[in-house]
Amino acid sequence: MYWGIWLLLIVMTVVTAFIANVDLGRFNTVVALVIATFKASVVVLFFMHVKYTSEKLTKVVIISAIFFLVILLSLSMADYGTRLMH
Amino acid sequence: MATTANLTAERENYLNREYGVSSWLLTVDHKRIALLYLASITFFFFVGGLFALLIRLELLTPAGDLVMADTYNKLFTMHGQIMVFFFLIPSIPATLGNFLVPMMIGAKDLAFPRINLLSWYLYIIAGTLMMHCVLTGGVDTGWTFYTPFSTAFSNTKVIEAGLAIFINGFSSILTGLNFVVTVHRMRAPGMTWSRLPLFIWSTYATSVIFLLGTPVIAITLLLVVFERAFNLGIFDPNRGGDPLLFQHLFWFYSHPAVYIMILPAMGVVSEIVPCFSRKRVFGYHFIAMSSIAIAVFGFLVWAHHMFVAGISLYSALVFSALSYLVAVPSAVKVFNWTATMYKGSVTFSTPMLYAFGFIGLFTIGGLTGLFLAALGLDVHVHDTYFVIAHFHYIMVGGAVMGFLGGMHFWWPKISGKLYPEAWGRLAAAIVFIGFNLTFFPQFILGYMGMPRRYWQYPPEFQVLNVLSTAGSTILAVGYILPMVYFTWSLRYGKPAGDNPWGASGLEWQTQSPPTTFNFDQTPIVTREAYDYENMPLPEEVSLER
Amino acid sequence: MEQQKHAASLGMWLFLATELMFFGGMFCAYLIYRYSYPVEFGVGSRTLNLPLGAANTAVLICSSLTVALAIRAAQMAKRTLMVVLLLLTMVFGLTFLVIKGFEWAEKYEKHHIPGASFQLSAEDMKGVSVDPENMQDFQQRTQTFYSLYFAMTGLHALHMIIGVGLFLYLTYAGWKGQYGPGYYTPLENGGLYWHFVDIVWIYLFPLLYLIDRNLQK
Amino acid sequence: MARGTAGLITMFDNFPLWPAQSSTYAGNVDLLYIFLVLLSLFTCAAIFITIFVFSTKYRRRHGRLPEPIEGSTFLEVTWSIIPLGVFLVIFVWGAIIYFQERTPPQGATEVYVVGKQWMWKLQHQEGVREINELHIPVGHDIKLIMTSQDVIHSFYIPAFRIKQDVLPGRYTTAWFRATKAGTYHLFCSQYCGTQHSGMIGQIVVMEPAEYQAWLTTGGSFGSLAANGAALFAQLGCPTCHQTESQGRGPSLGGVYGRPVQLEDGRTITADENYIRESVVSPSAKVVSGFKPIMPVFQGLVNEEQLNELVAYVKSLNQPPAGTAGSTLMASPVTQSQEPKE
Repeated sequence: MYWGIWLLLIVMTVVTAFIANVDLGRFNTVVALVIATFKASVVVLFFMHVKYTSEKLTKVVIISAIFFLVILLSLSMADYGTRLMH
Repeated sequence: MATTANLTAERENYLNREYGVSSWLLTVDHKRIALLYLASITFFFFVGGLFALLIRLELLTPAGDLVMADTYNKLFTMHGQIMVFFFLIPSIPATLGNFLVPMMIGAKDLAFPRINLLSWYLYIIAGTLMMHCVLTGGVDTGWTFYTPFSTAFSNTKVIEAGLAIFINGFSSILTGLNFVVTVHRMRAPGMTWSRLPLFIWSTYATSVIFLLGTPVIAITLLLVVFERAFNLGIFDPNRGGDPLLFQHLFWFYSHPAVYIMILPAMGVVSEIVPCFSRKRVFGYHFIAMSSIAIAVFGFLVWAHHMFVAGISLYSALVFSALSYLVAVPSAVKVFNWTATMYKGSVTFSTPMLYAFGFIGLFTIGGLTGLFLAALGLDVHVHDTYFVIAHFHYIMVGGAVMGFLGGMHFWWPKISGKLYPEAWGRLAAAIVFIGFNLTFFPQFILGYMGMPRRYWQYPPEFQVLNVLSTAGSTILAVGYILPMVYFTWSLRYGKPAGDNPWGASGLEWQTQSPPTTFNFDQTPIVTREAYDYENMPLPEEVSLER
Repeated sequence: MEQQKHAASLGMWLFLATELMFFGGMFCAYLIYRYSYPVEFGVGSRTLNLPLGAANTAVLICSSLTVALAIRAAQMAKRTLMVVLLLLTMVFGLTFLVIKGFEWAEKYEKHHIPGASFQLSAEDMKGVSVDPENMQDFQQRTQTFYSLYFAMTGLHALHMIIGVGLFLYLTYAGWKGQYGPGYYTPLENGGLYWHFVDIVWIYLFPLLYLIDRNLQK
Repeated sequence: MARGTAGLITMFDNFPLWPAQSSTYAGNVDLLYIFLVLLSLFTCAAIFITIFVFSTKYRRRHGRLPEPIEGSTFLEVTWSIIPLGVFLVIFVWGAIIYFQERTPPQGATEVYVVGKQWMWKLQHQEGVREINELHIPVGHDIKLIMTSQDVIHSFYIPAFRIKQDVLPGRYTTAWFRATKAGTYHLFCSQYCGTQHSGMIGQIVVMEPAEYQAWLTTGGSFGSLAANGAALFAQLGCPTCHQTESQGRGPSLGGVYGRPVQLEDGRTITADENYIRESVVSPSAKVVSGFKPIMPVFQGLVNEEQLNELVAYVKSLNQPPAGTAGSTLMASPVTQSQEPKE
C-alpha cells in the first residue's frame, strides 16, 4: 500500500509542477493548493496512520491545530481584505 | 496533633530523601522541579519589581530627573519582559501546576519527567540570556517589540532579548505539552473528567494556549531577529513591509497570554473558595467549561489591541464584538465563586483573604476591560495609564494575588510547615492596600490623558503619580513579607499535618510533604471534587476566627 | 507500557500542533504579502528553480516512504531491512539539503539575497514591463518575497537537519536491536516528525515555486 | 532634594481630575465613560456587598453545618445572558462613536501631519507650517492626514478624545471639530524611542477671526496645492499625466475619491493612500489599461513634498478657480469620467 501512496504522491507532484506552467488565470493558485492539500492529507492519513488509528484524540489534536491556524490566517486577512473599503 | 507532628519529622519525603546539589539539579521529581521553578521565578519577580520601583521613583516628579531617558525606556521594557515572560507566564503553571497536577489526579509524576526538567533548563538558559542582556546594556523596545522600531531603529540588544524569549517559549510549550498529556493519560482510576479539580481544568486550558499560541510569538520574534541579524525584509516599510503585520502576529499570542496568566489564578481561587466555605463549589461544570471557553475565545480577540493602529474599520468592529464574548465566561466565574459562599461556613484564613482580594481586583480589572473593548472609548484611553492600570489589576491584582493565595494554601503541603497565620493576614492586607494605592490613581491618570511609557510628564499629573509611587513602596513591603516568613517557617514553623485545612483534594490525602511518588499506592477515586459535606472539619483552623 | 506508548504518541502529536502554528506565523505573513504584492511575488516565484524544487519534493516523498516502510519493517522484526530503510531516509534527507544548498548558492550568484547587493536581472523581469526607473521600488518589494523564501526554507531546512540528527540516533538504536514488534515508539514518533516536515514542504513548494509562475503583465 | 520638596508642595496648585472637553466628540466619549463607570460601580457594589454579606452571615459557627448546593442552571444562564446583553449595548454604543471618529465629514479643512523622531511637523492647506504646534479655528471640521518618516507614532489630543497611530509608508487619518478655544496637549502615545515623552506639543484652538489673523502673520508659503502644482511640473509629471486626454498615464482630474479599476481586476477608491502609493511606488496598483512605466519617486520627494503632491491631485477635483495659473489644471470632473465608460 505504501508504494501505491508513494506513486500517487509522485504523480501529483509532476502534475502540479506541470500545471504551474499552463495559464489558468486565478485557478493556478487554486489547483496548486488543492493538490497540496490532497497530498498532505494522504501523508497524514496513510503514512502517519491517522486513518487506521483507534485514537480519537489524535484527530482532535489535528483538527484543533488546523482550526486555530485558520483563525490566525482568516482573522488577520479580514483586516487586510477590508482596508480599502470604507 | 502532636503525634502527627512527630511523624512528619521522621517520615521520608521528597525533600529529605536525598540531599546535595545534584539531587536537585538532576531531579525528575515534579515537586522538586516545581521548587526549582519557584526559586527562579522569585528571583525574576524581584528583579522585575526592582525595575518597577525605579520606574515609580522616576515618575515621582514631572521632570526626568532620576535616570536618563534611555535608561527609563530600558527599565520599563525589561520590567515588562521579565515580569511577563519570566515571572507571570511560568508563575502558577510551572510552580503550583508542576507540584499539584500529578498529585491532584492521583499520578506518580508528570507524563514526561525528563522533559519537565528540560523545560526548567530551557527556562534557565533563557533567563540567563535575558539577565546577560539586562546587565550588558539592556533593550529599549518596550516589551511589545513593535516594528519598525525594534527591527530598524533601536540600538540596543534586541536580538539577545528576542532569542531569550524565543527559548523561553519552548520551555512554556514543553510544560503545556506535559500537562495536557498527563491530564489525558495519567489520571487515577475513577478520576473522571467531571471529577477533576477546577485547578486542573484551568491548568489544562492554560496548556492549550501554551501549545497553540506560544509558537506564534516564537516565530514572530525569530523573524524580528532575522530581520536585524540577516537584513531580511519582512516587517520593513521601506521594502513594502507592513508594520501592522507584526502587531497581528504578536497579539495573536500575547492576548491569549493574558489568559495564560489569569486562568491558573482562577483555578487557585476555585480551590480556595470551596475549601474555606466548607462547601461544594457552585456550578462546577460552568466554571470548568468557562475555563475552556476563555482559552478558545481568547484566540479570537487579539486585534482589540490595535483599534487605533490603523486596522480596517470592519475588522475593528468584529474584534470589539468578539472581545465582549470572552468577558462572559470570566463574569460567570466571579458569580459562581460568590455563590459558593452562600450558606457555607466561611473562615477568613490567609488564602481566603487572597481569594477575596483576587475576586475584587479581578472584577475591577475585568470591568475596566469593558471600557477598553468599547471602540470609541478605547480611542481615548488606548496607550494611556488607563491601560496600565487595567492590566495590572488583571495581572498583579489577579494573577499575583492568585499565586500568593495558592502559595499560602499549599505551603503546608509543599514544606510540611505552617506559616505564621497573623503575619499572613497582615501581608495580605498590605498587598491589597498597596496595590490599590499604586494602581487606582492610574485609571484617573489615564482618562486625564497621560500616555504610557513617558519619562517626563506635564505637571498637572503629579499628584496622582505621587500617590502611585507611595503605593508601590507599600506593595513592595507586602511582597517581601511572605518571602521572609515562608523562609522562616521552613525552620521554625509548626508542623502542618497532612491536611491542615481539611481540604478535599487528592493532594491532601497523602502526607505532607509528600513522598517522591506522591502516594503509597495509586488512589482509587470514588468521590466528586469538593464534596465538603463529607469532609470532617479540621481542628487547626477551626473556630478561633 | 501501553499507557506510556499512548502518552508518547499524544505528546508527539501535540508537538506537531505547535510546529504547525510555528510555521503558521510565516504562512500568515506570506499570505498577507502575496495578497498585497501579487506581481512582485509572481516575479519572485518565477525566478525560483522549478526543476530543483520539484526534485526536492520527490526526494522528500521518497524519504517519507522509506520511513513508513522502516516502521513496518520494525513491526515485522526485520532488523536489517529497517536499518537499511532508515539509512536511506537519511540519504534522502541529506540529498534534499544538498539540493537546497545548490538552490541557495544559485540565489547568491543571481544576487537574489535580500540586502544591498540585491538585483533583479533583465531575464528575471522578462514579460513584466516595469519602467527602468521603477525597478528600485519593485526590487524592494520583491526582496520581501525572498526574505520570506529564505526564512521559510531556512527554518524548514533546520527542521530537516534536526530530523537527520534524530534519525542518526534512531538508526543507531535500531541497529543495536532496541526496536522490534513489541516496542518501536521512538521510531514511530520520529516518523511522525519526519512526515510533518515533509508536509510543510508539500505546502512550501506550490506557495513559493508554483503560484503565478506564468505571470503576464 | 530642595527642588523636589518644593515640587511636592506646589503640585496641588494644578490638580485637575477630568480632562478638558473641547471637541464635539469628547462629550459622546465622556457619556459612554460615565455610563461604564456607573455600571462598574454598580456591579462592584453588588458583588462586594454580596461577598461581604455571605462571608459574614455564613461565618463559621458552632452547630451550623454548611448546606451542600450543586449549583443552578437557571442562575448560570441568567447571569450569562444579562451581562451579554449589557455588553452588546456597550459594543454598539462604542462602535457608533468609533464609526463617527473614523468617518471624516465632507469638506473638512485638511492638515498634513508628519511624525518623526521626535517631533510633529504640521502643514496647513494654506501652506503654513508648524512644528509641535497646531493652530486651528474653533468650530471647524479639521481632518488630519498623517504619516511617519521613521517608526510608528501616535497623534493624541486628550482634550478632543482622539488618537490615531501614525505609520511609516502609509497615511492614516483622523478628524475633529474643536468646540472651545484654548491650548491643549498634543502627545505622542505610541512608544517611539528615546525622546518619546518629549514628542509633545500644543493644539491652539482660536476664534475664527483670531485664526485668520494668525494665518496672515504666520508666514504663508503659498498653499499646499499650489506648491504641489509647482512640484508636479518640476518633476515632469505632465508629460504623461495630461489634462485633456489620456496620455501614457491616466488623467488625474477628478480622480480623487473615485473608484479606480486596477490592472489586476480589483477596484479601489483613489484616496490619499492610493495617490501617495502611486507616487512612491507606481507599480503597486496600476490603473487598468496603462502600463507600469512610471518611475519611482521614493527618495526623490520627501514626506512634505508628497503631501503637497497629494493635495494638488486632490485640488484637481474642484473646477479651476479662474484661470489658475497652471496649464496642468484638471479637466472638469465630468470629462474625467469618460475613460471609465
